Amino acid sequence: MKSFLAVLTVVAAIMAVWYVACVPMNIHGVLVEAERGGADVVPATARERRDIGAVALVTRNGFAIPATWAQDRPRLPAPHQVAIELWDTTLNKKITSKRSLVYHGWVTLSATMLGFVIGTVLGILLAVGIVHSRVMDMSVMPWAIVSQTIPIIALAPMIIVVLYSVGVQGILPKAVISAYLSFFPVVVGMVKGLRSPDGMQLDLLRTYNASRTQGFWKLRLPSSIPYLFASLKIGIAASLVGAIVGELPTGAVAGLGARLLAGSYYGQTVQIWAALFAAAILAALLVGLLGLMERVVLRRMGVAS
Amino acid sequence: ADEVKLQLKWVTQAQFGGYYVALDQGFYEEEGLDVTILPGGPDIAPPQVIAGGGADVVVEWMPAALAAREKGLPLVNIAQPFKSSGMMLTCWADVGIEAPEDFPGHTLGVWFSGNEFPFLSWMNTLGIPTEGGEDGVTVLKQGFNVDPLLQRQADCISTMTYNEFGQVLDSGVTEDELITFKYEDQGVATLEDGLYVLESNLEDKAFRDRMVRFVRASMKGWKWAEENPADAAGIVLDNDATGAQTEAHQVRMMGEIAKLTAGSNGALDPADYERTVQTLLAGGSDPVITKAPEGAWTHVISDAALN
Amino acid sequence: MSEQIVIEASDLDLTFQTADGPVHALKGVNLTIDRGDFVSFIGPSGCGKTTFLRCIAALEAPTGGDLRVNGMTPDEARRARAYGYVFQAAGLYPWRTIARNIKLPLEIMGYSRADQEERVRNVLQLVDLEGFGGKYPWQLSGGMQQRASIARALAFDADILLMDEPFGALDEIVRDHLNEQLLQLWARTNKTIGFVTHSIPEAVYLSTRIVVMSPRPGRITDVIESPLPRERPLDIRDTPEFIEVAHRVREGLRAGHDDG
Amino acid sequence: MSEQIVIEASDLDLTFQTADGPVHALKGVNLTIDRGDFVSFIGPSGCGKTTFLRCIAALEAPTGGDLRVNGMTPDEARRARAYGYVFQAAGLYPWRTIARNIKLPLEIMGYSRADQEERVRNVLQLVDLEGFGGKYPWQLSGGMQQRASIARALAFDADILLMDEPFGALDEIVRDHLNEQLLQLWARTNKTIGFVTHSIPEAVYLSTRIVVMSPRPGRITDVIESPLPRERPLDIRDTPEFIEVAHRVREGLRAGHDDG
Amino acid sequence: MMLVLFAILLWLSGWWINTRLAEGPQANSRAVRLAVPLIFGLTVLAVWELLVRGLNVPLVILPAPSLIAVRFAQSTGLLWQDFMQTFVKGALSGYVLGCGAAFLTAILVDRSDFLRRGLLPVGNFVAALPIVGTAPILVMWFGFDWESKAAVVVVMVFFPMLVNTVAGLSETTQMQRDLMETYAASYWQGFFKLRLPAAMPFIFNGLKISTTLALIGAIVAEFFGSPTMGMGFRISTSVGQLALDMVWAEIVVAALAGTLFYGAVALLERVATFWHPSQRG
Ligand SMILES: Nc1ncnc2c1ncn2[C@@H]1O[C@H](COP(=O)(O)OP(=O)(O)OP(=O)(O)O)[C@@H](O)[C@H]1O
Ligand SMILES: Nc1ncnc2c1ncn2[C@@H]1O[C@H](COP(=O)(O)OP(=O)(O)OP(=O)(O)O)[C@@H](O)[C@H]1O
Ligand SMILES: Cc1ncc(C[n+]2csc(CCO)c2C)c(N)n1
Ligand SMILES: [Mg+2]
Ligand SMILES: [Mg+2]
Repeated sequence: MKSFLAVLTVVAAIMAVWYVACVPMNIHGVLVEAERGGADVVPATARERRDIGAVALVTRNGFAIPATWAQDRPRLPAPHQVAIELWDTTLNKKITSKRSLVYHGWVTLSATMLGFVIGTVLGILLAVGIVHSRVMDMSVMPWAIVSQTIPIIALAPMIIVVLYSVGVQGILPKAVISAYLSFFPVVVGMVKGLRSPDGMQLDLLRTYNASRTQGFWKLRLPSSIPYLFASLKIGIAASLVGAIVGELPTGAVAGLGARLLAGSYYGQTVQIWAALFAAAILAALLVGLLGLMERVVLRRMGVAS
Repeated sequence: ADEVKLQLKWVTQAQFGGYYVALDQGFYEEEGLDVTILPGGPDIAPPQVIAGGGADVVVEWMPAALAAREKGLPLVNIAQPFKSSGMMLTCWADVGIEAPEDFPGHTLGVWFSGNEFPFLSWMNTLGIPTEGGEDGVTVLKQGFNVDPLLQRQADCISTMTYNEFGQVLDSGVTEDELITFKYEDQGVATLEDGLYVLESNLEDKAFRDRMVRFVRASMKGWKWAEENPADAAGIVLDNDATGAQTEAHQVRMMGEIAKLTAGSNGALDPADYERTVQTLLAGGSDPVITKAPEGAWTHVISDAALN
Repeated sequence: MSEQIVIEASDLDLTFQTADGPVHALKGVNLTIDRGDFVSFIGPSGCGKTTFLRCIAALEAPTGGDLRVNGMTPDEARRARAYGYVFQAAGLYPWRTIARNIKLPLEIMGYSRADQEERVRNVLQLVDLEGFGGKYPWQLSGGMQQRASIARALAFDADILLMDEPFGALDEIVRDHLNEQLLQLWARTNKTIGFVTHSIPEAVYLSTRIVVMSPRPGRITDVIESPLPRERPLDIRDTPEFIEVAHRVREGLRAGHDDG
Repeated sequence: MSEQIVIEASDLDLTFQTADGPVHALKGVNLTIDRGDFVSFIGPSGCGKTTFLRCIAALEAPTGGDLRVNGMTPDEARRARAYGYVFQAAGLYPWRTIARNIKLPLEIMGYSRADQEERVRNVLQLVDLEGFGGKYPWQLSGGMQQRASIARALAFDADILLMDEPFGALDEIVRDHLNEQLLQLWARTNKTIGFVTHSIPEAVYLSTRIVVMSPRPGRITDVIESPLPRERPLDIRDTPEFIEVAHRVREGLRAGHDDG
Repeated sequence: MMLVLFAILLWLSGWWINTRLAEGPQANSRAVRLAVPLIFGLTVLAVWELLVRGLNVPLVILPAPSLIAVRFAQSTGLLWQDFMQTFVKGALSGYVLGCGAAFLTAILVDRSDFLRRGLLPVGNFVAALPIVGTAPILVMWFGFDWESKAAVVVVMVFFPMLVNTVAGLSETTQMQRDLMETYAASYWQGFFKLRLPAAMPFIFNGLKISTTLALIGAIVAEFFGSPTMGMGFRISTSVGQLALDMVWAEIVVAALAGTLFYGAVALLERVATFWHPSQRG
């Protein structure tokens, strides 16, 4: 409750700043429109106005302020413009429509989920290998870290083309890119988790003369579950980013990434912002869902406090 | 039916109306073809896709195709639905540019990713350096939209007659606020939107046969689109999965595109080809291609398709 | 070798190689423990008590000397599951109930389902935890958790019980109580027990023999046979015999401490 | 109010509001501590020993009754830096050397550079840690760390020393040693000491008065004046007087425990 | 086909050497710790080379490492220029600005429980905005040069750094804070003498995460508009020119720079948090 109030306050503050920021951000564009509409603008031409500060322009052309919140293609759309666009494109459209963000969200989500599953499985397998084999640990781990310094957006088109060339098209290339981003947090978290049992716990199993497999299933795996969930939450957010990045070089056919890009082609800032928020909301939902699962699983395991 | 995959150079829009019309109107089906159209985008290099086997035939601009050929990827032009170039430089009229000689000292937005070749050739012929400075131009890698011009981050930007120019006008700018330089008018036009295939594939008779049928149906689509621009725009709109295109914009684009396809029956005019090669070879220090290519085009397909 | 001898160390050495040079954790340790003995190890921190217990359990490999457990090498004894080990912290798995924690060694050793249930019931009773089998560890007090961990070590048929400061983390009153129970348990099961502690009263109260150790290098400085009867009520601790033994232990400790 | 009284609690209550309802940590606690007293608090876990000490230190606010420290409210006393507090864990900052850890309160209280150096030297000597000032905490044994933390509490001029199980985590031998040193220190500095412990021998050995507490609700059940002389060699613990006092404390504890 | 077989053979032998090294007696020595990943990396490169040649993979799809190396050697000047533009001007300045701002904000947030409750959830939400969406907007706002790249980096590193710093500042134990209380220490005394040093491991965690984010952010932002230099610019334009060797040369630069940057911060961490158990080994 207290948190809710705090969040509300912060959001309200951001909104206020946002609305105020719209004025100087959009004033140049608004004045150009006003000038074309025949209004008296000081100074009169766009060229003269170019080198004048936004604040100075606002003070001299106070009448134009309301228009900065209602532009068609603003530099910074006002919050209500984004909200309306979001509302229109999610709830006011058939979800099968190409103009529905639900439809695009779904396209992205399916690639995200597939990539997330691939990345998670791969990450877990790699972590198991790293924990159980010194060679894997020493040779693969440093390169896994290096792999994260490579900008995915540079690799994405190549991944797509290579997959094309072996006949893989559709959702899978996107999922592969999304998996590439999500596997790393899973590896790191899982390695940490599988190594989290302390010496005493491992010694206990030794006194039972337990095999490696028994140690894995009875001790290492259960102790790693909290770590796994922590990294899954990071991983799914990364997955979503991966799916969106993957949508750019697949012909930007559909999905939130395509929506972002299409908005970009036509300078539809409101549409960009709406897609952006849709992506963030989707990420929040996914992370929240995992958090919920975490609570349930940990509680059932008896580990939750 | 025989499968054909077509990789476009850009996203779904009326620029590729002919192919969508052919698909929608069943022209491909009539030829016994099962055509898949793959939209492109800023990160997609069609030659790369075709080299990887992701497509059978691509829509590409000739400078990029010839450059790829020199890089060891033997692309061959099999048809040229676009007769003339739609590329131009659009500048604010109030920045003091009246002729190309006025460019130095200004900031120009240019498309890269293989689309910079015509621009670089042009600057070369004008003798204007592109590294900035007093008597050179400052070049920006222009993004996907016309914002740099509207926000006055650049004095000129690259536009296509059929797309970005329209967007500039859509944003409320009037034509007399602008001054435009068409590459056609400057004598540095290069061929755009041709159909290219891999040279090695052309040796295969079955492939040739498929391409003949493909080109025939595509050209039929183009003619249909020229005659029914509004309907064609509607078809394009139906195929746009992003849902971001507006009808008005696509209708206008279809009209502008018709001007560029007019005069081509689909076969490449060797004279246009020669002019393109000459323009590209004119590049001084860093030419797009270093020598006149051989076997970069063929009439085999278009002859068979159109007669 | 007599039938009675369970653990026999002769000239045992263990040196750890560390970044700061070698650490002599055990040096020339000689000791025999007979069947049914309750032997406590006492000594200042770092004198090698834990290390010695771990050598017996084959969790550490001696670098010199000889060590036999039930006539076998420690590792053979470990594979034969000859002992149960209780650590300072209970170390119960939080995701298993008490009953399933106790089942853990039984599962690993491949006992049958029915046998598992039976044994869990028995040891829960033995440590006075009937009715708590379905609880999770964190629902129990520290003392109860430690009892559960002892039950876990008792569940399978090992006749040696090694305990490394099992009650170190508990408060005095709970500790007294557990000491009493441990003695009863020992009487009932007749196991051989090796027990590490820091507390003189605890060592004296519980043991038949008290091994006093001293550090740098870790070695045995004194072995004190307890004259106390096997039957020991809690207030035996106020008897002169008890105080006498305690005094001897303290003296032994101080001697080791001063020259250490 | 006599000049001699340092701490005076009358009818002190403290109730924590928790999710599971109120917890009566302290109920009707009455106690006066005179200047120079060494008062130990003993009792089972959860009886409010820590809470009482924290009230004195103004780390906890009583919900009823009255508490005076040096004639001031606890918070005024805190601001006047009237006491040093030693916690169960040494709690030294790992990023500071021992000397700089001891300097910490001095820096905060604005002592001069020279004074700081001087005091650090003095207290290091007092706790027998000369030469270790440049070491980091983790390079020292637990006992040495605890001595350093005592030194930290002694470095500034507080005449009250509050210690909450300062030796709880140490082994018996080290603990004996520190107990001896603490007594000497007390004799030399004439501080008033409030000392929480779980160990009966420790309480009896150190204190002039032993406060026995009992839980639910936390209250004082017995206050035992020690008949032992102020001068106490370690083996005073084997004298009949000592055993007699220890016995009384144990009885007091058991009584509180049984009806608790 | 021969080459492919040879590649498989090479892979197996590389793995075998590493196994011997990693499980040998010298496994913990510095040399082996360095050699094993190096051998692994070299094996991957060699296998890549052999496969590309053996399977005749077109140059425009995947160039062989040798070609990339040649391109790298021939273009050091250009690569250096791109590196300066993207890494030094864009990534580094954004990194310093973003981390600095996050640190100051963290202090603010830390002083007020209300702000912490309010800002962190919102922060998490904002951090989830995909960079491919924010980058074009920031390019539109801050222009084509490095300033917009720095802005993208600021946005990317701000929240990870903030979250870590806030977590670090609340990392002290009750006992440590009580100790300060018994000294009647002021807020800033407690901050500088206790909470800041205690937060260092967390702060460095944030700084380390931010290194890779910074470089990637600056490169990605260049895809959405840039002057005619920079690593992102080169990558995107080279793809269009089918100069894949150049693309990979830039990727090598990115990986090198990212790894070195990370390593430098990790080194600083060792110095600043020498006392932390994780650093004491
Ligand atoms: N794995 C190890 N590596 C290096 N040195 C070790 C290791 N284990 C123990 N030691 C050292 O060996 C010596 C004996 O340690 P040990 O744990 O056996 O002492 P202890 O008597 O059990 O002490 P405590 O009462 O503190 O538990 C100590 O100096 C310790 O630091
Ligand atoms: N901050 C708190 N909030 C709620 N309950 C508390 C708090 N601090 C202590 N308690 C409760 O108050 C009671 C007294 O606690 P206190 O810590 O004073 O006991 P103690 O005698 O010091 O015990 P121990 O010997 O375990 O240290 C306990 O029941 C404890 O759970
Ligand atoms: C990154 C990138 N930027 C611009 C173009 C140029 N371009 C070629 S066709 C076309 C469609 C016209 O609207 C455009 C914009 C490109 N191909 N890739
Ligand atoms: Mg030990
Ligand atoms: Mg306490």
